[in-house]
Amino acid sequence: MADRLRDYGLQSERLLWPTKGPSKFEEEMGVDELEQALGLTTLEKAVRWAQTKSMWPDTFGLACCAIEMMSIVSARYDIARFGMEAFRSSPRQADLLIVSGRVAHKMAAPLRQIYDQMVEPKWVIAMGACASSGGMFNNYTILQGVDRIVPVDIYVPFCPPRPEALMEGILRLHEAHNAGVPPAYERRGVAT
Amino acid sequence: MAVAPRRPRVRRWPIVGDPPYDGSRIPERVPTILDVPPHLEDSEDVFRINFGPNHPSTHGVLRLIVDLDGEEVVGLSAVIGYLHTGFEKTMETKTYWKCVTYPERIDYVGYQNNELVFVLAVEQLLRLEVPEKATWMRMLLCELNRIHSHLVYLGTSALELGAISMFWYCFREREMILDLFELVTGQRMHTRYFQVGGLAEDIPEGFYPECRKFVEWFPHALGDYLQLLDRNEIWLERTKGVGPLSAHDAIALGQTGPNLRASGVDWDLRREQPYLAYDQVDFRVPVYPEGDVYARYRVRMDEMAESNRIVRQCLDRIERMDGWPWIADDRKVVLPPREELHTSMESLIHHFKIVTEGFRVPEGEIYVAIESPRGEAGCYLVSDGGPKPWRVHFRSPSFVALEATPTCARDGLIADLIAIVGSLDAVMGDTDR
Amino acid sequence: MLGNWLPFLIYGLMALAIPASMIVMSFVFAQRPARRTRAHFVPFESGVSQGQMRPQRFTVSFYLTAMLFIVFDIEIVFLYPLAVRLHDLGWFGFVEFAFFILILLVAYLYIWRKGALEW
Amino acid sequence: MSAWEDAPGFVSLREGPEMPTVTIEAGQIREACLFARDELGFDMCVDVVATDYLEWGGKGVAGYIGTASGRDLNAPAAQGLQTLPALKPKRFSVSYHLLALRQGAPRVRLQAWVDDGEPVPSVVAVWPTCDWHEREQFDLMGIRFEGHPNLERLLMEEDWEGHPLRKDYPIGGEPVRFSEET
Repeated sequence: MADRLRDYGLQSERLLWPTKGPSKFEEEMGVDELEQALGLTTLEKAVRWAQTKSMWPDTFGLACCAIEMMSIVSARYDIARFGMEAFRSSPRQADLLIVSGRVAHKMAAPLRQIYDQMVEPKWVIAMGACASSGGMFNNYTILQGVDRIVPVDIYVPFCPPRPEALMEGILRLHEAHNAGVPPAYERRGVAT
Repeated sequence: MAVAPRRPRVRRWPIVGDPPYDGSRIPERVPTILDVPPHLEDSEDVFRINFGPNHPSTHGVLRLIVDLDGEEVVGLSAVIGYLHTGFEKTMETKTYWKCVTYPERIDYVGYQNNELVFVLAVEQLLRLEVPEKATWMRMLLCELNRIHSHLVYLGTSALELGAISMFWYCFREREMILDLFELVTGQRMHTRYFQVGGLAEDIPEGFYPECRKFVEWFPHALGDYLQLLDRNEIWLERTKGVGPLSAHDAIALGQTGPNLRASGVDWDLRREQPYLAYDQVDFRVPVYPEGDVYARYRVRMDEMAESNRIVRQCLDRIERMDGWPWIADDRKVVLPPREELHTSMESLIHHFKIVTEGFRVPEGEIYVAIESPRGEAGCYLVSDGGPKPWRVHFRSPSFVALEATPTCARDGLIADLIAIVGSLDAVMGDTDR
Repeated sequence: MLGNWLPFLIYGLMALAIPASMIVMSFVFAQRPARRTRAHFVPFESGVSQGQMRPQRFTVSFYLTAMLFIVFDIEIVFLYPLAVRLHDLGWFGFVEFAFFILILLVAYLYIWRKGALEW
Repeated sequence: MSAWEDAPGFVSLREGPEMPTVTIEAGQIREACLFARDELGFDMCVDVVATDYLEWGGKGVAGYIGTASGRDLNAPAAQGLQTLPALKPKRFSVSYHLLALRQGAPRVRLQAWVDDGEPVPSVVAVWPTCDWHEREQFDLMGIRFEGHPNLERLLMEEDWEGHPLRKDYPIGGEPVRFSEET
């Protein structure tokens, strides 16, 4: 697995790296046009496509963002359209950990244990300002950002994020995964 | 060691109807811990499980350590603090202007009521007159917030007992209410619309027809819920007679709000100690003497209907208040309007003082209590005359609701424990503060 | 030789192929890290599990209910052959099985009165 | 209300804007609570709050040109207070807010003043709801309630040192970069 992002010869991670120029074999006919023309795909892309179509989140509702996370399952925003309706409560069956709410130090150990118990490939979305950066609580009990204990893929701002904002975060995650960007624990070594 | 009142209280007015059991079911040694009975103490059949912080049906990060004998709960103790956010310490380092937005995050389901209790406390210390339009609009939004809170309760606790479709029904109405909040305040949750002295902005005209539409539609929605649940055999079997709490135990455990009214105590702060303009609005206070999960469900359903009536009456009054002031004009506390800054020097000075140093609250201590969706939400505010509160303490109804879990879950099944924790409607942010 | 058993064979192979492919694919495309963290072997106890769950004993009431279920469930299984051959057996079969049901009914009433069904 | 004069351990009575504040000697809080519950009918204890008055009024009164350190616009109240707040008898005040379920919802605040380390008798026997309230105040403020059946930390972890809500306990958290805090 090439470890540097630059060597991924894929176009669509422009969203993560807009200044990245075309890579080695893109000068001739683009890879995607070629594959599109012949109707081919690599096995890895097919697997990635399948994974993004059924990424089951773990019900990790902490605080106010949990109420908004619940409303993306409701009829109006309906995350089932993206294959994520089944909110699994056990980490063994979950692929995506949406940390929704402020993380106290007392809750950090269980959060880390649940993240370790999730099965690879796994992703983490830090939902809301408090999960991303401690939000408006800079005091003795709130962890200043979940990325201190778990590698985070997507940070969703706002307090609490609108359901549309969270869904855009999820769709960005799907796009990034389809584009070939590996999950966070492979890019950053926080996870053992 | 829980001492019942010396003189057996003759049943007077606040207690209505006969209690589900007499005597007290509060655990003797420690009121909030249900100990394993001695004959089971050393038997290996007792099965200790963690109803832990990450559990689908604990409404947040509550951890219950449950001792099971087969399926019967014989031992229970709660561990809280997994969402302790240090509100009181953080608010001591912020000026009053910045503090107003913190209380919303404490009880994040009934957020406007929490913000109201802090704002009322500051206004009473300042002896500030709030214009009538602001008072009525606060009451309207707090009642809408009460409906929103009861809808979230109904959706999640019915979901846990298997009535999954209730979740989608309730969140459909909840979205309507959040649209109203967004129309008035610009934000779905944590609206920060109440300011010390009145409202943050005036009420947009489009709000009245929208709110009228919701008020017309909501009774039909309530009818749907009742049709779905009230004659549903499974729901009745799972809730009737489960987790009883008598009036004396409820008072001894400091229960307030729907938990208290469901145990047969006719007590509602909106009627007993009217704040805002609740004395000029007529509404009924539902009381049920059974004190079980079904009674708490019934109290909250009736309260939603009553709140809807209150919203209707507030709407009629506010529609006639066009052009009235919506915030006090005491320049020492309230920011002067923008256009005034270009012309008058004093407004500029006041604006500068308030924005940099924050307005000062005269020295004193005060405890203000309101009827939040979960019960009596109180705010104890101590000020030393400076622009920052010296000590803020929020009396949280969910904190005492969780104290009643061991009493209600006594000799029930593990499945009843889920119904009981759902019916006590404790929000963990409010419990851990 | 196969005659009308061929569709059954095809159906059997299909029923075998689908789960087998799932199992094989889950190993082929798995992205397991080389070294698994300790947490993977620790049971999931809502996030606060200390270590290996010490084996806990279940009370006898679970076992009792399971036994009762088996008894009354197998009773229904015995009715299948009767249903298939009802015409040939005629009244004899009917009386025979009525007697069989009667015996189990007595057993059912007994455990009902003894309260074995209360939880 | 004059009925409070003969409460055990009565010190003083002050009429507040919304409820009277009765100061009770710390040692006799339990008897005073029993008296309040049985004689005066306050059958619900709504809240137990501890407040730390360390350096109360320490900012001094702002002279014409402000305090010695001058005006620091970014630190509100650097200029000091208009009037020196009233001095408090001791460092900690433990307030019991009581509510009587009667017409007019009469409320009262029983206040006990203690110094650091002085125990306060627990009232769990009088109102079982005070169990968690007192545990929380012990956990966050360090007030020892003697006679409490299960006095342990409630909100912080078991091995947490220090009591966060005390005035001499730092706010904690991380210093914000590029502000003078670092």
